[in-house]
Amino acid sequence: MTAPVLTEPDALAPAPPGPAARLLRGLLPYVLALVLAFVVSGIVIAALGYDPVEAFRTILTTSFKTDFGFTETLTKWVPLTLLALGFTIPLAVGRFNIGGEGQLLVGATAAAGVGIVYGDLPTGVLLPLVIVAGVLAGVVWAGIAAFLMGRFRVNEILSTVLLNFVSFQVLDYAATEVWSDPAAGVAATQRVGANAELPTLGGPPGVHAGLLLAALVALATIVVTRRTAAGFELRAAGTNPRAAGINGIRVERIAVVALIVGGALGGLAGALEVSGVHGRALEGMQSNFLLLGIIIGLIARGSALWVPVVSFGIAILEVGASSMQRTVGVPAEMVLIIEALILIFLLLSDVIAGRLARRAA
Amino acid sequence: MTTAHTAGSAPGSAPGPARPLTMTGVTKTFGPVRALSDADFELAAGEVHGLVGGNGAGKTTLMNVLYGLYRADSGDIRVDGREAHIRSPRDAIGLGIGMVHQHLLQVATYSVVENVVLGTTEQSGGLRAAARRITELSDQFGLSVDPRARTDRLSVGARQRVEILKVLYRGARILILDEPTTNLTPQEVDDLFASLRGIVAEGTSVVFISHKAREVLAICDRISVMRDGRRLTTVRRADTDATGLASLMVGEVASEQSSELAAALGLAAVGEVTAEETGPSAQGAERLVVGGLVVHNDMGMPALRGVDLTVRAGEVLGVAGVAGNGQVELAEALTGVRPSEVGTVRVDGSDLAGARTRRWIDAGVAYVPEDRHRDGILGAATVTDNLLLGSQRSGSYRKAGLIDWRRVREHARTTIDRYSIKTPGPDAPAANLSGGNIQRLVLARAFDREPAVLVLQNPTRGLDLRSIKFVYDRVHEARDRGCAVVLISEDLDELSLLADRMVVLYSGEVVGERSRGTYDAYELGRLMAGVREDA
Amino acid sequence: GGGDDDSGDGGGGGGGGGGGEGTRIAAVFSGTTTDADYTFLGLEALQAAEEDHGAEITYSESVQVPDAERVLREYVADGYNVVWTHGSQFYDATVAVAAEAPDVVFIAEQDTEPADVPENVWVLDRNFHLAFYPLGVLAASASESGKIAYLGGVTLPFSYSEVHAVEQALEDSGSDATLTPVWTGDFNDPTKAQQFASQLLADGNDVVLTSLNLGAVGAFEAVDDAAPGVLMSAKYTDKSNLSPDHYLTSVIYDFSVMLDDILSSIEDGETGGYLGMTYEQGISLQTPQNVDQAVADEVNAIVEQLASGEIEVERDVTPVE
Amino acid sequence: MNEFAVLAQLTVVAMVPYLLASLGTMLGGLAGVFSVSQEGVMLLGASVGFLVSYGTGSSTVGVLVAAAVGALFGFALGWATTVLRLDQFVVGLALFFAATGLAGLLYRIVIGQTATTPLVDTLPRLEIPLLKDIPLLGKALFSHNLLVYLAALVTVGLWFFLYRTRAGLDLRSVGENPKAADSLGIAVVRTRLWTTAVGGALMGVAGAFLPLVYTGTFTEGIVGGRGWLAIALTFFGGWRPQFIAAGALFFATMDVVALRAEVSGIDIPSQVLLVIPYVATLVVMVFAFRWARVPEFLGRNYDRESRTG
Ligand SMILES: Nc1ncnc2c1ncn2[C@@H]1O[C@H](COP(=O)(O)OP(=O)(O)OP(=O)(O)O)[C@@H](O)[C@H]1O
Ligand SMILES: Nc1ncnc2c1ncn2[C@@H]1O[C@H](COP(=O)(O)OP(=O)(O)OP(=O)(O)O)[C@@H](O)[C@H]1O
Ligand SMILES: [Mg+2]
Ligand SMILES: [Mg+2]
Repeated sequence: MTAPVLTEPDALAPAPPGPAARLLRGLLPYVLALVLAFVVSGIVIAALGYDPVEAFRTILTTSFKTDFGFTETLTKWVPLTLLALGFTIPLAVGRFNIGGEGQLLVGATAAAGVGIVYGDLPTGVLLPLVIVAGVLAGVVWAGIAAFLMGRFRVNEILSTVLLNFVSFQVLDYAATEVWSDPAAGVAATQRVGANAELPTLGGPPGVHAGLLLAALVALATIVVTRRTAAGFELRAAGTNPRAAGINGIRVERIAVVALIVGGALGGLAGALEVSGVHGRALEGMQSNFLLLGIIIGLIARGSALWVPVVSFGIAILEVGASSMQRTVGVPAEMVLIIEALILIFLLLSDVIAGRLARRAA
Repeated sequence: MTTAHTAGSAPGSAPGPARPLTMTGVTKTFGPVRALSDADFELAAGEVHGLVGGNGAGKTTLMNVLYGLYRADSGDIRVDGREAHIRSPRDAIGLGIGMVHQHLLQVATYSVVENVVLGTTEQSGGLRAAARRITELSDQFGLSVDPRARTDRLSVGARQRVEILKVLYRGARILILDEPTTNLTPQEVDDLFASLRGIVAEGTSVVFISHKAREVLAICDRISVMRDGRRLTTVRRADTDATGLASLMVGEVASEQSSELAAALGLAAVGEVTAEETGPSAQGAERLVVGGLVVHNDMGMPALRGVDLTVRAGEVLGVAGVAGNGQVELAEALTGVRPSEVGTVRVDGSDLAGARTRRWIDAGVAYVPEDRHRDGILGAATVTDNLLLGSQRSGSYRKAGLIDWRRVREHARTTIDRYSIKTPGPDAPAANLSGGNIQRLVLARAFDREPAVLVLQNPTRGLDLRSIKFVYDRVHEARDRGCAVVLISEDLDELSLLADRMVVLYSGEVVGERSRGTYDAYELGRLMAGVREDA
Repeated sequence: GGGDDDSGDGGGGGGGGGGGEGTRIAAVFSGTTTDADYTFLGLEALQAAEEDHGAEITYSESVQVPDAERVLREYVADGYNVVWTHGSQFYDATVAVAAEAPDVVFIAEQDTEPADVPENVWVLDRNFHLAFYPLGVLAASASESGKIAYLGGVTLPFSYSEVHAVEQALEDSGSDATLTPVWTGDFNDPTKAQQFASQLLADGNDVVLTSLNLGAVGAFEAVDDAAPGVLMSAKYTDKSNLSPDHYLTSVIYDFSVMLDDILSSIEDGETGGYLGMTYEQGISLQTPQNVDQAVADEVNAIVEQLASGEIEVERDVTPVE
Repeated sequence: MNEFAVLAQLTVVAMVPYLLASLGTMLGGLAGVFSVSQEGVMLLGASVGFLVSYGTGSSTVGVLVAAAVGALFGFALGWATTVLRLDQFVVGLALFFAATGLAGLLYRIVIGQTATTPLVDTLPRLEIPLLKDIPLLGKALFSHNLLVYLAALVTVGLWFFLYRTRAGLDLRSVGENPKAADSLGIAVVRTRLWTTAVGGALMGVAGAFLPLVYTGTFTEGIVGGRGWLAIALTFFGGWRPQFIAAGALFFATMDVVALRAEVSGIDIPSQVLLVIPYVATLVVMVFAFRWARVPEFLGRNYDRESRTG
């Protein structure tokens, strides 16, 4: 299986027309698709006997009109962006990292472990230690898949999916046997030491400072993939491994490294969830970040530039859609269906864009 | 002298029953590219109709429209006088149209029989019977191939034969052959032509696409010339000759009867080229020295069994041989793409065997691979990307540790101009370029590095006359600059013309060496067939 | 809000926190109200509160732990004055939001008596160890093979406390039966539970005490074609229909009496406190089935002693083995 | 029944949902369409299979409707990725969400909130006379419900069809080199449509198997990751029925053995035992270069006129 074509045309050689005009033309189909998606899911909601106008008002306002909504959106943006990047970086070399969930969980477990065991260290030492522990755990976890892939040609979809299942038990073991918190009511570790927690920006409720770190990582990924030789080689290796190899690019090694970098981002996401959000590692903390991350990566078509943007949109949708339950009584399952519809229509925007381009030509 | 007829009044159009095929007003665009504009084409019953024209003229596109692979924007197709709505190859096959495609279209993991029977329905006897039928066809048409072999284990030549067998197995009333001879040996071409005459005698009409004037003149009854997406003219074989056809194909009167063009036309017989035509005498320093090279193929079997070669600065070494005798492995081993088991490869004195490809490139080794689509380009990436490929770490494109895209783009534009790469723009996907232009791109990239050693394999395969001349000029330029050139080719004419020295590769070994002036086609042919000199 | 007609529709809410006099209750559930299990019990309690206290009710289903805080804040912002999180996994989130919204009363569930509870939080202790003690007694008398199994979901402290309670019961009743505790790794994976239960039965266990949510249906399917005399118990709701011939009993949880109690206290101005569920209040043992009347009577006596506090069950959350 | 027979029987039952879902994945994949909606389609199959059995009293009808609904989702995947050429991965995930939502929604609409769990009879065992008396394996292999036999039949049937018939040869070429297939008149789109539909049907049945064999009722978590595992097992089996069956058998065996170890009260943390099947599968993959390969064009949409495809 090879990766979808992941060119970043604008990154490489912008065409003459102004960037603003091109951006507008590029965005138009997506806007159209979103509108269409809302119309169709509105019809579905109405057909089920709920108020679609109110439902959409919720989606649009929860993130922007309320502090907690906005906070929550940004908080969700962090793991979504990291996991999406962790998916797209290996994807650029044609490898599918489906293990973001496992990488996040072992990252969280390691981060929590360090945060608990060395809870008394000063913040300046402990916080970096916690984050590095998470990243390293992610590296190890993805490293297993990368090693099996590089050395034994074990398909990475298979290994990362299986490792996700293993990671559930790793967390479960840490949370129920090693650092169990009897009062948590779920499989959860004890709280990390106060010095292991990230400071909060703004608020209350405020967003944890991991937001800045994630933004930095996203920025670095943009620069690396678009402006450095390594990024170029990454994409070249994904576009045509044979030709890339003939031209001196070590495709297998790049693939292995890319998968490991993906794991590092997953691990980082886990560490930030621990030290920024929950203050501990707990069962279910992976939420559906993996699937959403994949979706974000694919909607952004692997472009590091678009991942943070799409990720923000999906975070709004996630937060808003689950609030619909509260405001109009749409049952929980309906939320999933609406998200599916929105996805499909976002995809359709490609078709629409294609049509528009053809008409323009 | 050539009598050109304008479109619509094709000569030799016999009155009487409806034509097997007429295409009129066919237009087809790919995004910004107008591949066909109002093209027409007409095929008479029982003729072999040559279709020639430069790379990107639209020959393949026109035939793909006929075969249902491309949907034309507009146009009209009539088969036997009846309007035909061809929406897919299935429709075309239903109308009795068969096509050998320019690029191999095979399921690599299937055996030859499996590839041949794909899509056919008759069941009786199963694969065994099909294999027998294939053997019969192989014998009849001189296209030898083992029906049980897995396709991806076959040489390109054998795979090309499989493509032809696929069509012959089905039988067709209208047979399209899109550059079917690119990978065949001269003997196989002769056999194929003999068989084609037999097929035509049984009532099949054939469209034959080729860049080789010699072949076209040998087999075609009429010849249509395409340029810029339309049919320019159609001539009768009887009314033209090599020069006339060449000038039509090239698009200008071939005033300079240079030996290059002659070779390009496939007219210069081996040995006709005299010693005087050599370039600067090859007395430069030894740039490439290969000793005892043993290399395995993809299946882990020895493909080169101890090869020794020396190439001096300013020398062109030709490597002749029938495809599948270790050429690909040699090319890849000489460029650091394929690891060698035993042996040394010294470039300007330092042994690179075992080093990473990157180091070979840095040492000045450039490679123009045979399969340009598969090995040469990043198909989905832009022309700019492709021109940068391999130089992405070079200091000339760096600013503050980052790639300076402005500089890269500038460079791409000048390269596109300098090498006359026909592309809608530097941002077009490379895969959309025509074969000749892809080759220009690959060459541009190779020459950009001012190589010390240049390895080319079948560099003119499938190219039109202009492009061939272009390639030859570049090779000469490199040689004159002091580059050591290794030219691996199955085309003896091409080798005779370019090589200062020629070795013959057979079954992974060098079985003979000749220097310019002593080339003898018969003798070389014997060597290539494995008849040992000492035998 | 719920999808059904009975429940108040949360839409159009958003009145100020102290605006109306009436009680507006919002509940946060971890599962769906169609589960015929823990979440359904929550819904029942909620509907009872609507009926008995004239409260306006709403709820969110399938709320994941990481989302809980936001959902809680949304309810606070919408002006709900009583917010109930049904499930101890929401405890932390509840306490955190409670600290931000001192005017709102929160009801959280726990399996211990926690320290540092904010003023405006009611803690509901589910006391699973109490609940499981009589099951141990019952198992001791019902088991013929002397092999009893405990089938749990996740190795949480409350689960350990259940196992220890059963062990204590076995000891107290002088039984020498062995207890095999097993965890499926998931409270809600009935397929896994079925496989585990099948193996437990094949291994000769003839009484299986399940402590699962949706997983229980799988466990009961496994026992359905076991030999007569093999028995299985359930938790939370009556599950006798799942396998009538092999059904032992269920420790029934009733959250409506708890909610009723808390709401009354709130009406009396008590904004927080601790409330443990006991066999007197909230927990009851369903009449054992498929056992002799004598056994049933014996267990009923035990339950009464538990209710009166005559028997004390230690809450022992140390890991098993 | 001796202990081995019991374990063998449990293993056979355990492998069936994996086997059916993996075969469904394989079928579409051999034509080039990579589905990632198994988890959702299985859940929907479970929901519909249960609800229809509950409503009609006939588990046969339940299985058939589950198959039909699965086929519909498979077809949707095929259609969106061939006719509209939308990204296979995203469409697959969208269908996963839709199916998951629909599964719960249908249950809510039909059953709603109940105090007791609604139940259907699980599928009866059909013992095959004579064969069931074979010592050691007779009971383990020939005392099962109809779906188990059906799964065996589907496996063998698919193997025969794919590797012993012309139509199978044509089908596989679509996933290896659709352009070559297309150029020989093989209908790429039609092949992809029917294979994804039939593949979806198999996933639907795999889902229906769970309530109709394991639980007698539908619950939200009933699939519990088995759909994702089916993807892994399809890769494990190199996209060929015989190896997929072997892989499902291996995985189920490990699963049952690990459960067995835990049930026997062995002094190893349950978490360690629970990861055995996954780790064992990974370890075996080290040797999989012998059989595992992936259809060349898997996951890619075919555009006849595109050269960059
Ligand atoms: N699928 C396609 N997508 C985009 N452009 C195409 C496609 N097929 C052909 N073209 C463009 O159409 C033009 C005609 O190409 P075509 O392949 O028909 O030329 P040709 O005469 O067969 O050339 P050659 O001798 O190199 O085979 C070229 O410019 C080519 O780049
Ligand atoms: N009728 C058929 N149609 C299409 N493909 C077939 C058919 N029969 C066999 N094949 C394919 O060809 C392969 C080899 O086929 P087959 O077993 O018939 O060869 P054979 O000539 O009988 O060789 P052997 O006797 O050595 O096995 C099979 O793997 C299968 O893919
Ligand atoms: Mg062509
Ligand atoms: Mg045979």
